[in-house]
Amino acid sequence: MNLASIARLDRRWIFLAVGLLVILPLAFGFHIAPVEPSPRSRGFYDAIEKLPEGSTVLLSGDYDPSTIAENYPMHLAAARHLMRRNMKIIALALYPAGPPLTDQVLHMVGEEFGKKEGIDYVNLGYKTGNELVMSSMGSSIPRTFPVDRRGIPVSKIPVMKGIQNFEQFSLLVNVSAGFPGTKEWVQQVVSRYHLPMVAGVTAVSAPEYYPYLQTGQLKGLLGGMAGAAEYEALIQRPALAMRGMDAQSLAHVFIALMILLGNLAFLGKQPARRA
Amino acid sequence: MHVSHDIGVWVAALLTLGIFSFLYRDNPVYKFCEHLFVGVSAGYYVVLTYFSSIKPNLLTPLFQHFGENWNCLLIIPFVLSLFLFSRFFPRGDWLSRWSIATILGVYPALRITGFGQSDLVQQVGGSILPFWIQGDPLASFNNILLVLGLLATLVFFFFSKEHEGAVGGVAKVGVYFLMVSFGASYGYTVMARVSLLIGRVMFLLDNWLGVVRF
Amino acid sequence: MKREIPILITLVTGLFCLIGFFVPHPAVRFLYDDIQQWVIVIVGATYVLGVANLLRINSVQVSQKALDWPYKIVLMAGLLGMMAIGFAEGNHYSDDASKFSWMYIRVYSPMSATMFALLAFFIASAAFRAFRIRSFDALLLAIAAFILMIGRVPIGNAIHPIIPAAADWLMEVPQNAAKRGILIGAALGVMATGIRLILGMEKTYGSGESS
Amino acid sequence: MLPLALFAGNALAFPIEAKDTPNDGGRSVTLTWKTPDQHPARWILVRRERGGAFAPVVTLDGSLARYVDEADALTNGISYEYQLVADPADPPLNSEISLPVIPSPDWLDSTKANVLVVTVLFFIVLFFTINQAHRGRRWTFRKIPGLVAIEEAIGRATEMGKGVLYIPGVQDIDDIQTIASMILLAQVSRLTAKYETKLSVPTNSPAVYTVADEVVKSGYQDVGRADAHQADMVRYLTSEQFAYVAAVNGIMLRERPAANLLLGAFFAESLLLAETGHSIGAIQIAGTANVHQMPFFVVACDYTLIGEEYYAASALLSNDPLLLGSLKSADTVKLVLIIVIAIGCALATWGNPSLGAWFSAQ
Repeated sequence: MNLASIARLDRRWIFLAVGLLVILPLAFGFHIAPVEPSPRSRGFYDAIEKLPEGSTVLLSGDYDPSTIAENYPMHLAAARHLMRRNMKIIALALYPAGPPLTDQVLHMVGEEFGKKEGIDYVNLGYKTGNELVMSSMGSSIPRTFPVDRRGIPVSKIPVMKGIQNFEQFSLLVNVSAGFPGTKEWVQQVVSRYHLPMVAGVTAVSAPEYYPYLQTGQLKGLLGGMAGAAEYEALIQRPALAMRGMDAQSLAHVFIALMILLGNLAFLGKQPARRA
Repeated sequence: MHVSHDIGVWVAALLTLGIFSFLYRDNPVYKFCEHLFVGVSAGYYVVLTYFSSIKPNLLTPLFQHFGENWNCLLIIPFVLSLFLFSRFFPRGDWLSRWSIATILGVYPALRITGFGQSDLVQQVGGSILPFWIQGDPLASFNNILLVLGLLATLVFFFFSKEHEGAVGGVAKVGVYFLMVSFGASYGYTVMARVSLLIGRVMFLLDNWLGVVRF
Repeated sequence: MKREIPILITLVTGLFCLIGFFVPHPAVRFLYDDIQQWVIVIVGATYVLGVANLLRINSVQVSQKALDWPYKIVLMAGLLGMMAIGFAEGNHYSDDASKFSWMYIRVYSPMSATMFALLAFFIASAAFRAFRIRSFDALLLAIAAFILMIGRVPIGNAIHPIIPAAADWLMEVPQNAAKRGILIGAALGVMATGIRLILGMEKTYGSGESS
Repeated sequence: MLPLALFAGNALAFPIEAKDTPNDGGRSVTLTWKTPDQHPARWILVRRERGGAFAPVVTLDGSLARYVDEADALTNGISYEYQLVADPADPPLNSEISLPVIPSPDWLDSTKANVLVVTVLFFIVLFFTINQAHRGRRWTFRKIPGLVAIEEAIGRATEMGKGVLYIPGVQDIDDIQTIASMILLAQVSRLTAKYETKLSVPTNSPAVYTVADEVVKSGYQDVGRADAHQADMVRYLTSEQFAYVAAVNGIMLRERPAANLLLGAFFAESLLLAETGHSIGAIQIAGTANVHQMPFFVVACDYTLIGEEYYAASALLSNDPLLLGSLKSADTVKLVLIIVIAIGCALATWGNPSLGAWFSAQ
């Protein structure tokens, strides 16, 4: 088999190889290397660690099931970190399919730490309007979210007592899959209302936010499942993301090899094309 | 191995496999799943939008809070929302432009100030850096590279001057910086897609087949 | 009249929201806050409109027996079924044990998550079949991609700690510089388009028929 | 309620500063104090109108050093005084009574001054250049290689006797990128009409279909070739993302166009389309402003219009004064920014960071 014939390979063989490279390490769980936290994950961790216990934090889970593998682990880890430090959590989601995931995270972690819905945390749910919701919260949160996800008026929810606008929050923790998300929170809230912010984002969008890190508009950034794994390592609570890292490593190496092989095959094919 | 006995898990697993069948080729099972997905998600959005925005932010305050807190101005969005549906009537569709016009006023305004502050003014501020930091040559070098890279990229996106001579050279450097940034985006995109696959495989192995517990 | 009123509405709401950013005084903020509240609701109504439109288009396709029409019935059944379940459950639609939640977890969620998982396969195949290093530009792109792919996962650190360090440097300095250039350029574009829209200078294609 | 005796002063009192919250809409007072080393578990914040009686406002954590009192109870223009009372009251560690403060609203948020200046300057330049363009002024702009390549690609398709496939992205017609794509499509259709090359435009939205069909028809009319226009050049396929991709890939494999033009807003489908196009050996020219998708186009296409280049290309082809003026104004501002950054860096290197600080202020 020469290089030129590799170039004509049915791509379904490649699909099969990718499938196996992901399934096998997950099924048999071997261990390639430990997870080393990056400075950006540390920034995320420190921003929460630095807050006085009992502060109120805004947790926005702006993602839906399509990026659950990347965003859910960081959402879960952030909720664990916040509840472990007894923070009050005001949660919302600006992706329509996001609120059930926020429910799942808060209920599960709330049970672990004995926190009660309404007293220690609340899920305000979803609101139409994308970045307009953020801007409108700057004017009045009770007007923008008159009721929580269960339909209870916020005036009757203990944890919402005294919450008027962004002034009452110590930190914004954003878990984001794209639009509306990290970019919009930075644009509409961070600089405008001077609220410190950290973000856990999908890997696709992570490079876009580096300019915000350097200016300090973001205090920390988790990029994709690898970022979530680093954060899990920092809070010393290994979960889904860390268990995915072996498969992730192998698939990356495979794709890098594919690029090399593809170009070699292309070189092999060149003369034939000219002839 | 403990295969799930939950019918819900089976439904979810079969739909997952149905979508994956697209890898073999476009086929009726995939088409069925894709259309079901579009339908269910549209239905979901309607229910969610009603209960989380239309009811609490419009209908409840407008119709149930008559009396002291009643905000009569809410009639305006109520009417404008109804106007939207005028486009289903051939002669009334000009009314829906009123509603669209409100949206077309608010969002550009939010974006002008949002982009202006965060992506323009703040970014310029973050790029004004000293080229020499006492005792830290690496940080100094990084500052110089960051600023030069930014300026070269801006020169590449400068359209009033032909890319010749010195300007052309600087623009070429700008292209190199752009290529490195695209390479970084490529790497991160690979990472993202692989993660999503890992998530699905975890579901199939754990919740459905029970081969391993994650 | 039919043309002028929408332009006037856009101008007034746009200017109020623009000025409201700089002026905190209640004289401006009073209406600024209200306009934002109104538009949140109107945007919600546009979602409902979009779905009504989806239903209309698909029912037309079914009645005309257009290509793939049986699948359009599946689509409409999913849409109407989900709505029926949600509205029948009323305020309890969001309970963990509701039927609406079941549909979300067992039907919507797995398909949504799998759609983009498909791309892991396609990206591997595209890497092999369509990633051509035929210029210096493409070579730079490839090198950066390699360093990132290996340096961002634990295996990079296992090979040598310099790989993740190189990946960090690449992200923080050269890639940051280029992304900021793109960011600044895009901001100017958005601002120019924004003010043209508010002042009614922008001619938009098919603002009527785009539904 | 607390007994009033509690609010009396004591010897160990520490100062508390009360100020009208700056840059706000009024009815708000910002309180700051230096937390004593041995602070009580909680503070009770009390407030009185000048000359009135103190009443508790809120209970605060003892470690705090700042609180913003924002309440409906406050009235602009009225003078208030504050005090922190320790809870529990032993040891007695209350603050002094603050100096009187009058909350009031502001007409300009001074923290936004830099944004205001930059935005206003940009808009002045913008309206000046648009005005000039309307008066018929035309500037010279640089060549855009991707644009030149489009004509070459269509030429080559003609030589080979094959067609041109034009994919206008996957966003609806209200997206700016799709609008720009329609401008480019007008030019492409004029060229295919002139060269008598087969053009195929699959769309994924009925609205884009309507506009694209109109654009192609008038393109053929513009060069006097209305006779060569065919009704099925523009087609609406489906709105479902991957179904659209599968259908377009099918068209590529069947029709084997010599040139693939992917111009518009693309998302995850970019790599699928570019891969198939590459595999059939078509010349591929892509243009998009979606940053995430550019890498896939750069590696698989012969030319890529990157971000602003894409918009600039459509502005140049449109000959619309509005677009040309905007392009020129963005260029002018970029030039100013380049100079500002250069001067700012020089100043910062000499130990004067004030210019950077002004831009960074928030």
